[in-house]
Parts: sequence; structure tokens; C-alpha cells
Amino acid sequence: MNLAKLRPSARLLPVLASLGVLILLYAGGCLMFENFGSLRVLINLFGDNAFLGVAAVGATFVILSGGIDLSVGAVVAFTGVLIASLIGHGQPPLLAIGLALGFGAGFGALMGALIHLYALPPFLVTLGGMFLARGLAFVVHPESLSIDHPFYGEFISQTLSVPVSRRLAIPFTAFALIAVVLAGTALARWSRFGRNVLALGSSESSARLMGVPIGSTKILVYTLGGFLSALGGVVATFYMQSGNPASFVGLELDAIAAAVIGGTLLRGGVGYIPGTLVGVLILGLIQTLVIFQGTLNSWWTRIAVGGLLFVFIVLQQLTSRRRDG
Amino acid sequence: MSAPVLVCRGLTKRFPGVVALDGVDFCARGGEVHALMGENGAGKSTLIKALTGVHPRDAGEAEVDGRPVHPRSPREAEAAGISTVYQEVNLIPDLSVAENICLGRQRTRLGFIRWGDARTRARAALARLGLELDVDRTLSECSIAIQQLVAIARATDIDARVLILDEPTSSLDAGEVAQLFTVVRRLRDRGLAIVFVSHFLDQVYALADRITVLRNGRLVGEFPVAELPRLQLVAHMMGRSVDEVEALRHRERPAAAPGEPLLSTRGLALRHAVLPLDLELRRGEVLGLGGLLGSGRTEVARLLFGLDRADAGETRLEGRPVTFHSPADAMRAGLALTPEDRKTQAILPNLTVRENLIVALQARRGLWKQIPRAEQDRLVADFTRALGIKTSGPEQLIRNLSGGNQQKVILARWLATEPRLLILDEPTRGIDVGAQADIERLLARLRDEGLAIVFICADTAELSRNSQRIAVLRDHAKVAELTGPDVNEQAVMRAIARETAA
Amino acid sequence: MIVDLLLWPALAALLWVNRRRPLLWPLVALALLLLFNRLFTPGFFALEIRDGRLYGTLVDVLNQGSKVMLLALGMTLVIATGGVDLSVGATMAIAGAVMARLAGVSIPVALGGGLGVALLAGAWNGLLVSAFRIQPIIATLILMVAGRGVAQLVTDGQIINFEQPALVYLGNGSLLGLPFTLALVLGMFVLTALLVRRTALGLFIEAIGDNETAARFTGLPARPVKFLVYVFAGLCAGLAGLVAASNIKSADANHIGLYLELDAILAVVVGGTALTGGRFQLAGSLVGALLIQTLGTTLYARNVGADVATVPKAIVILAVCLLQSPVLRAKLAGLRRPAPAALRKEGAA
Amino acid sequence: AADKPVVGFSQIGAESAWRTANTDSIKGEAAKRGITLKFADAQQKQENQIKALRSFIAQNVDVIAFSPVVETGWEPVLREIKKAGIPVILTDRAVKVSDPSLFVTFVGSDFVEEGRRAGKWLVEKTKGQAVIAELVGTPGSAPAIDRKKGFEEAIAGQAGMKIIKSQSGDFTRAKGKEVMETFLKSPEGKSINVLYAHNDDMALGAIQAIEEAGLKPGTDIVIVSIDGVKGAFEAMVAGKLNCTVECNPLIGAQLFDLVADVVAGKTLPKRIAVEEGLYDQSQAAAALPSRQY
Ligand SMILES: Nc1ncnc2c1ncn2[C@@H]1O[C@H](COP(=O)(O)OP(=O)(O)OP(=O)(O)O)[C@@H](O)[C@H]1O
Ligand SMILES: Nc1ncnc2c1ncn2[C@@H]1O[C@H](COP(=O)(O)OP(=O)(O)OP(=O)(O)O)[C@@H](O)[C@H]1O
Ligand SMILES: [Mg+2]
Ligand SMILES: [Mg+2]
Repeated sequence: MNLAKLRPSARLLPVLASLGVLILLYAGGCLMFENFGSLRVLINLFGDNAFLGVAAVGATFVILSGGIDLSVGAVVAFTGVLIASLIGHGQPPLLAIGLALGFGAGFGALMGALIHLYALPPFLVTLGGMFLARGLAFVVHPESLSIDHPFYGEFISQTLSVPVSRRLAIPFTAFALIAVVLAGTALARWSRFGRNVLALGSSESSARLMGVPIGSTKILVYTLGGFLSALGGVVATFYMQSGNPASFVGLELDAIAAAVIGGTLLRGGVGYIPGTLVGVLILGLIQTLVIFQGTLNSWWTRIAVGGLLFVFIVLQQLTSRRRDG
Repeated sequence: MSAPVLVCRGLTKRFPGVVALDGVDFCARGGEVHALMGENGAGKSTLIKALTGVHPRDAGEAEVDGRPVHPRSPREAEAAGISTVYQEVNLIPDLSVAENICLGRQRTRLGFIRWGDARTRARAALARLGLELDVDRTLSECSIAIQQLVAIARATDIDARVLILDEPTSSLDAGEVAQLFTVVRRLRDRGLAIVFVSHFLDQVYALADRITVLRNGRLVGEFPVAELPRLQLVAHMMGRSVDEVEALRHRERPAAAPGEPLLSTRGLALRHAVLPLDLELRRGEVLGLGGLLGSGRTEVARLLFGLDRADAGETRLEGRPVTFHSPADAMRAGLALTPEDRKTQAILPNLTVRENLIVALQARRGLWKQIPRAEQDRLVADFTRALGIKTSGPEQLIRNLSGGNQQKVILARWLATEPRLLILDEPTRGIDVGAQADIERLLARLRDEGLAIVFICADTAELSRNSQRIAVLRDHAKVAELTGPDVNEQAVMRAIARETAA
Repeated sequence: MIVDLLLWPALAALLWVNRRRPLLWPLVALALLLLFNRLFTPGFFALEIRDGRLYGTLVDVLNQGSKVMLLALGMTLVIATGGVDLSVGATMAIAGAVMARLAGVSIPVALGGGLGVALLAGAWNGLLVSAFRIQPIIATLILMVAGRGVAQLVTDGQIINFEQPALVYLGNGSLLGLPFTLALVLGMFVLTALLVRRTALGLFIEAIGDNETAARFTGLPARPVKFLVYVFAGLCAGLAGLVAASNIKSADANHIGLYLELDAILAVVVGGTALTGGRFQLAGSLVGALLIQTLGTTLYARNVGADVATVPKAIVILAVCLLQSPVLRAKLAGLRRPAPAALRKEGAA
Repeated sequence: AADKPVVGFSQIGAESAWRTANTDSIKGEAAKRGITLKFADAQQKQENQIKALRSFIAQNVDVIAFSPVVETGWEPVLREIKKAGIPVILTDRAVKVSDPSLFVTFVGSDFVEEGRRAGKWLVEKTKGQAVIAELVGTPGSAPAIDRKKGFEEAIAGQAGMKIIKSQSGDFTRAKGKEVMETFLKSPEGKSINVLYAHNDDMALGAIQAIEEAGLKPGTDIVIVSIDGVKGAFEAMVAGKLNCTVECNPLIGAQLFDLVADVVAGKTLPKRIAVEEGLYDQSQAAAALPSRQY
């Protein structure tokens, strides 16, 4: 029986393991490289990965529901271009952002509806969505487009960031990331919708028999995914003040990897939103380590990123392995 | 005469190749327990599912309290006052016990779920069933019996007009059943209409007021319990005459001539699961494993079959020490195990009956020696006949078979490997009387052919009826071994109780 | 035209033979796409003999499609076990790079080296999935990221050219007037089909993909089988990599097989194998791969820019999805003849 | 180390032999001068590049240089770098920013000019009569856009020259070959007598497609491309390619001269061109041995 007491936390083990490895990696970086321990690096870690983090929270919800969303990168790119082009055509930024968010949510809802109503595999539908959004982005504007508007220039980067010192400020995007993670955590843990998502991902047939509204939950979860992808796109425009239809290729894989590293099972039903943040930070930290190393050429960069990913995943696996049924 | 609460007329449901329900009328009255009886595949579960919106009906209508209901999902059925426990555990394995009980009905404050309230409610619902357990445990870590009880707790947690229980007792032991019945009676007395499905005749006669019998998707009739003798009921279910059934029931006493030892364990143990255990399994003998639920019988079976690896003790096969690192090892040595949780541990849902049946034999023969198709077909034909498996053909997907027939296919899967030692974990769960008799006879025959058999069964009567020797487990340890004349229900009960008192 | 005389009856026969099989819908989609091209894309069906080989867009479809077809064969088995292999594109690059590097040594060494590293790559994935029990998508992501780096390491960031006739033949040669790659694909298909259908491997894979716990309870060697399918996927990716390098007579480590893993997965899923594992359709995957290549070639031929070409691609994917959707088909069937339920209700009233 | 500056350089990636040569030139020159170079490879992703630039700030480098993946989207990070007081040198590709003080200077090729030179050469070679197929670079990328623009400008006045086919070959051999195959098989394909490829790799792929179609590249179809990689010279020697406009990746020495000037506080022009040539078949054989990439 004492075993029974221990078990619930076993579910949290992968997340804790990830967190442990994250701290270890960070400490390692501080020891190895000068300036690695500086506040700026820490702030960059949040600010630079904000768009990924926001999109990854959405991807985590979709994975928790037993689905997958491959359209993340394309939707992020599309919303960027859409906002840039709308602002370029003289629309007010807030309207452009609102439209982009609305588009993302609608796009997700559409994919969710196809998946639910016609019982289509999410992989295919969202792959279709990815191609569609990518193509549409090029239709909106075939090249990268910068955003010249005081709202972007002044408001976002000056007014909304919190200065730490004369040269260093915490960017608005970092706050956006933390806010989304907190909201996502609350949604997953304390809302009926969140619990329905988990139930759906764990066992769709049982969830149906238990009266979970399968259809609306599914459609909503893809809507949420689309919305957060779009929000990721918005955050990216804050970050780059431009939109580029060719950008963020493969971001969906980073998002999925972040979720999985953070302890979310791809089969659905098990996972934690804060874990996804840990996953995002780990991916970001791996990149930072490689940049600080500063001599790796293209191929060694790839090999190093892959190798660190491997070391990390094996460590996580070893520390959290359980007896399986 | 109480008023009808749930009335169905002309319910019809077709699946490709089968008419699962053919114009069935059914009526459950308030303050009564109404048993729904029939062989495996008779259409009981389909009736329930067509009624509660899981399957769209092809025809027919239903009323609750005179209002027509046409639920398109279990959720709508629940809203219309029908609460259901479906056959097989249908809960969310990755969520906690408390959540499984409260899912979809959580109370919220400012939109936030009140987890404390959910836990309290879950504990209360479980307490009504006489169960006290950690409601924060993940469901998949609980034994199947506990899961079944959780499902029932969930169904009784809401205010409903009709409570439907599809084989709720199939994995419960006597004590749990008694507890459940107390609850059901209490609900009945509150005026609920209760629909109860079970293959245990004793339970039906103990609880039900009225019985509706189905056969091959058709209504045979509705009878007050008092006017329907058991024999007659079985005859209705099987579509035979009472005399024929009488002949079926006749059974010889076990021949008591066990052969030489086949497999023995000394101090076999696994931390948290099995305390040091000595067992001896002999050819031509059925060893029953008795005990309350959670007493560790399934754990013993897993250990014997190489699913878990013991951390102490030894196993000897015909005197030579062996270690099974995997089921494949155990199979090579001639062992077979039908697991207790059919849905997650046994069936390959999207494969055909044929593939499900031959897969263990194929695993034993290895990758390269594919069983020729002709042999496969012959095996399927033989076992379908021998065990009376109801399918629309060998290429039907096993997931579309009724629960009892799935169980028979799993049994056939292992018999096809011609094992020397057969471990049966609750093999008769969810199997109708006729088939149960078939299986019991088969057990006797296999035993007489020299097989060693380990028989795990929650029903002590069935256990003592079929075993030559019974090892009684309690709290993961063997507390008694009954032999000869001691192999009877009372002795098993006493063995469990004695230790409880101690 | 002679092509029409041969192709359409053959397609019709194929459709008829498969009318009750899962292969039907991908075939229908392929037939529709071909029909569209027959009607609206001039020159798409033009075939002639040049230098003793068949020459025309349809031949290109087969030749260019061979890479995805090879990948799809391996990917089918991986997906059937409930996994996925994201690293096949990178594996292609490694195999091509090693072959180009060793081209000067000797032909067998070059071919053997290329396939050898591909097998190693597959074994690595297999090890991570079966022994370390890492979720396949993540396990293979590692090699997807690092593999292309390894390939660049082998080529030192350069594009390595080779001219050895045997190596060039692999991707450009013709056999009986048809591209040699077609023979290669067919050979691999037959080999794979024999491997899974003449041994119990197919059953084991489907059982493991369908319900791994039950498969383990039944004594199936789940881990060895999983290991094996990743090794096999590596082999297929290796072959595809050699073909890709041979096609352009050089190893371009940065681009060989780039994003091809998506096409391969798409081919498998379009071909009727569910990503959740279990039942698989080997032939379906080939049809899926052909469908994707035909679509790509169609877009080129119709001068649709690569940037917006993804839009029609998305539309075709969704259309094929819908064609395969049992729900939609049931609805369409319901339109054709009145629903039985409705009849019943009238009768009852 | 006080006198030797620490330089952070962010490269686009290693997507082609040209790029690798560019990287090697920069790394080699840094090593030769004993300058500490913090090198970061962006794997063709702008977001990675921004991360690298911000890391350079954190690492307190003295000068930042980078080849931007795209032209836009650099304002915020460049402002941040400016705030930190670090001078920026752009290489290879330019950026679009509203405030020109965000970078010190840009050293690199003029893609529009490259396209123009290819066009002019062609006008001369074909005497204004050509049916042209164009292999475009990666959609949306600066070289693809500019090389198309320059080329179109150069042939604009010629009534006898028209581009009948234009498709992206993604700057790769495989795509170049695949697209050329479909060009040749289209109904208008037989009339094509000129191929303009935005880079050599696509041209080399297309040459194979042309040969497989039974035509003679360089003769039946005149081919002009841009970059001037070794493979292009080999093809010219073999008579299969007619002309390549050089786009010189070997900017290492020039770059570090500029770094020294920046550190010394000299004022520099905003735009510094790279020395580049144009080679046709007549010069190819002579130039081939000296090609380094
Ligand atoms: N989803 C389905 N698809 C096809 N056939 C089905 C499906 N579900 C049930 N059937 C068939 O309908 C018939 C009735 O099955 P049902 O599950 O109602 O039997 P049951 O009376 O509940 O039997 P048991 O006592 O074994 O649970 C069986 O022949 C079964 O094979
Ligand atoms: N009432 C209970 N409370 C908490 N845990 C329990 C309870 N009953 C069983 N368990 C746990 O469930 C696990 C499974 O027990 P096991 O299946 O071996 O028992 P069993 O004798 O086979 O019972 P069953 O009748 O459920 O098959 C054990 O680890 C046990 O600790
Ligand atoms: Mg049933
Ligand atoms: Mg048990």
C-alpha cells in the first residue's frame, strides 16, 4: 500500500526530471562560459523563445486531447505576414492583431470540425492545414515585409518592456509567454474543458460513454491550438517587427518536442503545461550553449543539438522510468 | 404494481452482417430491479447502447416517465435521467479515481473546479459501496475490480430515474457484490427503475423482480422472477427445452488422480506484489487461487508467466530451475495465460477473429514458420465449433464480437498453443451460463488430458467446483492450501476469514 | 493514343479489382488526378522513345516518385507498429554522402557503404525506440536534426560529384526502356511483401501496433520487431538516398531528402494505413506516393509557383481524406437511397 | 586580447558550396589574424539568427557581423545592439531598416546587378532573340527577387526576348533538374533556347535534364547562371554551360579590414561592393585552376 501512496507523483516524474536536467545544463553552461550566468542570458531565454512557448502550449493541448497539430509553424508565419500586410495597408495594429487571432482560431476550428465531423485523422488534416496556411501566406505577400508603425516601434519595445538596468530590459514577449503558460495551466487543471481534453486523449470511447461532449471538446481544442499559434505569430511580430511567409518552417516539431520533453505523452491523456515551458527552455538552452561555444560550424551545430537532445532525453528517461503494466 | 419508468418499443439495430436487435420491446418500472438476460451476443449490451445514444437506432422509440427520449449521446441520455454503467470498464485510465467519478459534473467556483469538493464526493460515493481508497490514485493503477466499483460509484453519484448496470458484478467478489446489492436495493426503494445484466443466476434471483430474456437480438419474453424457475430461464436463453438443459447441467465430480509435479516455486517473491510463495502445480490437476479482490492472485499469475521478474526465490520446471524473462520464455516452456483484463491485455481489437486466435501459436512457432492458411482456417473452425464462438465469420473484427465471445476467442488462442500449464485469470468473467458450463467441461477435459491448470476465480462456488486444490491468498501472501475434502466454498471462506480475524 | 489505350483500361481494372479494398480511394484520387491532366494539361501524357528509353512526363513521375515510394515502404511498417520515423530524409542525405565519398574507391564499397550507414542509422533509431523506450517521434527527431549534420560532415559542406557509370545508372538508367528506379521500387515492394506476408512478421507488426500490451501478453517479440522495422526503414531510406544522389550525380548533403519524411508519412496515411498503428496497406502506400508525385509534377507542369503550390496540395490532401472518410461515404450512400431508418419510421407511423 | 577585437559572426547556414566557401573564408581570415571569432550558424532560420545576435550582446563582443537570412525584421534586435554600443557590419545581404545608423556598413554583392549582367550578356550573345526559361531561387529570398528583377530590367527593351517559363528550383540541383524536366516536356518546351538560372547548382541540375532529353546543353540551349562555383567552370570547360556571373564569397579579408577600421573609429561608406567578374566559356579553362570553391 505504501507503494500506492508513491505512485501519483510518478506521473510528475518526467517533468521533474526535465526540470532537473534543465537546471543541470544551465549550471554547466555557467561554469563553462563567461557571461553565461548573466541576467541577460536568462531574460533572452524567455524572450527569444516566447513565440515557440506560446505556440507549444497550444500544441500541448492538442496532444493532450490525443491529436496532433502540424500547422503550427505555417499559422505562425501566416499571421505574421497577415499583420504586416494589414498594417502596411494602413490598418490600425490592434485591428490587424485581432483579425489575425480571429483567423487563427477560425482556422483551428475548421480543422477541428473536419477532424470531428468526418472522423479524419488529425495528422492529415493538420498537414493539409499546414500546406494551406503556408501557401496562403505567400498569397498574402510573397516576401518578407517589415512593419513600420509607432505602435510596434515604440509601444511594444519601449513602453511595454520592463527595464532592469540602463541597457537591459525584460521584453514584453517574455511576459506574454509566462502569462500564456499560467493561463494554460489553469485551463488544463481547473476547468471542465481542460479535464475533458485529458479524458478525450486518454480514452475517446470511454469519454464518450461518460458523457464528455466529444465534438465540441475536439473542435474547441483545435480552435485553442489555432488561436495560440496565431498568438505565437503575434508575439513573433513583436519580436521581429516583420512578417515573412517563408519563416518558422518546422516550428511544429519544436513545439511537439517541447511538449514531449516536458512530460506530455504523444498518445494523449497525460501531460502538464508547465512541463512544456520546461521543454521550451531546454530547447532554447541547448541553442544558447551552442552559440556560446562559438566555434561550431553548420554541421557540428546540428550534431551538437541532436547530441544534446539525445543526452537530455536519455537522462530524462532513466530518471523517470517506471515499471510498466 | 409500480408505474413504468422506462419504456422501449420496437428497438432495432443492425450491424454489417448482424441484426443485433430486432424490434425489441422492453419496460422497466420504478422501484423494481429488472434483469436483462441472454446468452453472449444476444443483444443485451446493444439494447443498452441503442437506448442511451451510443449507437444510433435503426428503428424504435423510448420513453422515460412518459416523455419520449431520443438521446444522441450518453450525455443526453444522462440528461434525460438514464445513468449507465456499460459493460467492461469504461473510465479514463489516466485520470484519478476522484476525477473519474466527477468528470463532467465537477462543481466550480468562478469557473475553477473545486477539487476538494470532487474528492469529498468521490469518497462519499465509494463509501456507499463500502470502499475506502485513495481517490487521488490514477485509475489505471487500480485493479480491474476497483475500476468496476469506481464506475458504479460514478453511476450512482447522480440523480437519475433509471440506472442501468451492464454486468457490473463480473469482476467482483462475494463481499463486493453484497455491498453493491445493498446500494442497488436502496436506490430501488427510492423509486428508481434499475436494469441489471448478469450471467450469474444466483445474483439475478437474489436481486431482480422481473426478467426480460433476449435471444439472437429478439425478445423472448418478460417474466416475474417468481414465475420463472431457473431451468426454465436457461432454457429460454438457450432456446432449448428444459430437458435438454437438464442434461447439460449434469456433471461428473472431478476425477482425483493428479500426476507428477510440473512446475513448482520456492519462496518466489516480488517486492510490493507477492510475498515469498511456495506453489506446486501438477499435471492433471486444477489448482484454484482463492482470495479477496486485490489479494494478489493476478500478481502471482504475472510472476509465473514471466510478465514480471521475481526478485527472490526460484521456479523449477520438472525439477530443473528455470527463469522466465518474458512471456515468450514461458510459452516456450509450455505455459499459457489468459489475462483478466480482456480489453487492454488480451484482444487485438482491429484484427480479425482468425488472427486473434492464431497469434499466440504463431508467436510460439516464431517469425519464420508462418502457419499455413489452411491450418489457420482449420484451427479457427475447430475452436469456433468447440467453444461455440458466435461470429459472422473468421474475418470479423474481434472488437465487434460480444464480450463473452471475445473471451472465448482468447481462450482458444491459448488452447491452440497446446500448453502444458494453463493459467486462467477469471476466464468465465462475462460468459453466459451455457458457455460457462462449456468452459468448465473443457477445463475438466484438459485436466484429464494431463494439463496443469491454475484457475483464478472470484466466485468461490465456481472455484471449489472446479479445483482439486485451492491456495488461498490474502494480502499478497499464501495463507492456506486446501486439499481433498477441504476443497469447498465454506473452507475457502473460512480460510480468508480466519486470517482476517488473526 | 497508345497510352490511353493501355492506361485507362488498366486503371479501370485496378479500381474494379479493389472495389471492396482499402486501396480503392487512393486509386480513385490518382485516377481523377490523371484524368484532370489528360484533359487540361497539354503534353502531360506525351510519350516517345528517345535513345532507346521511354521519355515523357509520366516516366518522370515514376522516376522522381521512386524516392518517396521507397521511403513509404519502410515507413509503412514503422507506422504500423504505432511509430513514425522522422529521420528518413536525413538518413537519405547520409547514405548519399557516403556513397559519393566512396565512389572513387570502388562501386561495391560505395554502394555497401551508403546502405551500411543507412542500416546503422535505422539501428540507432530502433535502439532508442525499443531498448530506451523513447517515443518514436522524439527518438527519430534526434537523428533528423543531427543526421543532416553528419551528412555535411561527410561531404565537408561541399557538393561532391561523381561520374561512375554504375552509380549514375542507379538513378538515371533505364531497364527495358523504363527507369531502372521503377524496377528497384518493384523489387523492394515484392521483397517487403514477401517479408511481411510469407512470414509472420506482418501479423506481429499489426498485433503490436494494434495493442502492444496484449501483444506482449501473447509472447510476441515486441521489441525485436520494433527494432527490425526501424532498421528496415533505414535501409529503404538508404536506397532512396542513393537514388537521389545518383539522380543529380552528386551528393548535396543539405538538400537530399529535405522534407521528404513528410511526403513519405503522407503517402502512407493517404494509402490507408492509420497513424495509430495496426493494419497496414503496403500497396496503398505506393499508390499514395505516386499520388503525391503526380500532384507535384502536375503543379510544375501547370507552372504553379512553388510558394503557392502548397495550396492545391492542401486541397488534394483534404479531398483524399474526405474520400476515405467513412462518415462522408455513409452520408453520400444515404443520399443515394433513402435511409432505412426513415422508411421504418414512416412504416411505424 | 585587449587590442584584438572579439567578433561575433552569424552565418545563414551551410545550404550550398558557395555558403561553405563564404564561411571558410571568414573563419580562415580570423584565424590568420588571431582574432577571436564567435561563430553561430542559423540553419537558415531568422529566429535562430536573432537569438545568436542577442547572445553576442550577452557575450560582450566588440563587433557583430552577420549575413541576414531575410531583409526585414531586424529593427528590434539592431536597436538593442545599438543600445549596447556594439557596431554592426552586414555581409552578403542587406537589411531594410528605417534608421540607417543601426548598422555601420554593408559589404556584399549586388544581386540586382548580377541579374542585370547576366541579362546584358545574354542580349549580346543572342542578339536579342531568345525564348527563355528561368529557374528562380527560393521563393521570397533576396537573391531570387533581385536576380529576377535585374535580369528582367536588362532584357526589357528586347522585343525578341521573352521568358516563357519561370519556376522556383529552390537553389538546388535536384529541384533544378526536376523543374527543367517539366519545362522541356511542356508543349512550349521545344522552343526553349535559353536557360537563365539564379544559381549554378540549379543550372547543373538542369544540364542533366537537358542531356536526358537528348539535347545539347550549351549549344541547343544557351545557359547562363550566377555564382561562379567550381562545378560551373567545369561545365563551361565541357561546353555545357555558357556563362556564369561571379558572386564572390571570399570576403574574409575585406570583412576583417572593415572590422579593424570600425574598431579604429574610422567612418566608412554604407555600401562596399565585392570584387566580382563574369566568365564565359572562353575564359573558363584559364580560370578553373584558380577557383577555390
Ligand atoms: N460495433 C459492432 N459492430 C458489429 N457488430 C456488433 C457491434 N457490437 C455488437 N455487435 C454484434 O451484435 C451482437 C450483440 O452483441 P451484444 O454486445 O449486444 O451482446 P451481449 O448480449 O451484450 O453479449 P455478452 O453477454 O457477451 O456481453 C453480437 O453478435 C455482436 O457481434
Ligand atoms: N481495495 C483495494 N484498495 C487499494 N488497492 C487495491 C485494492 N484491491 C487491490 N488493490 C491493488 O490492486 C493491485 C492488483 O491486485 P491483484 O489484481 O493482484 O489482485 P487479485 O487478487 O488478482 O484481485 P482481482 O480480483 O482484482 O483480480 C494490487 O497491487 C493491489 O494492491
Ligand atoms: Mg454485453
Ligand atoms: Mg486479478
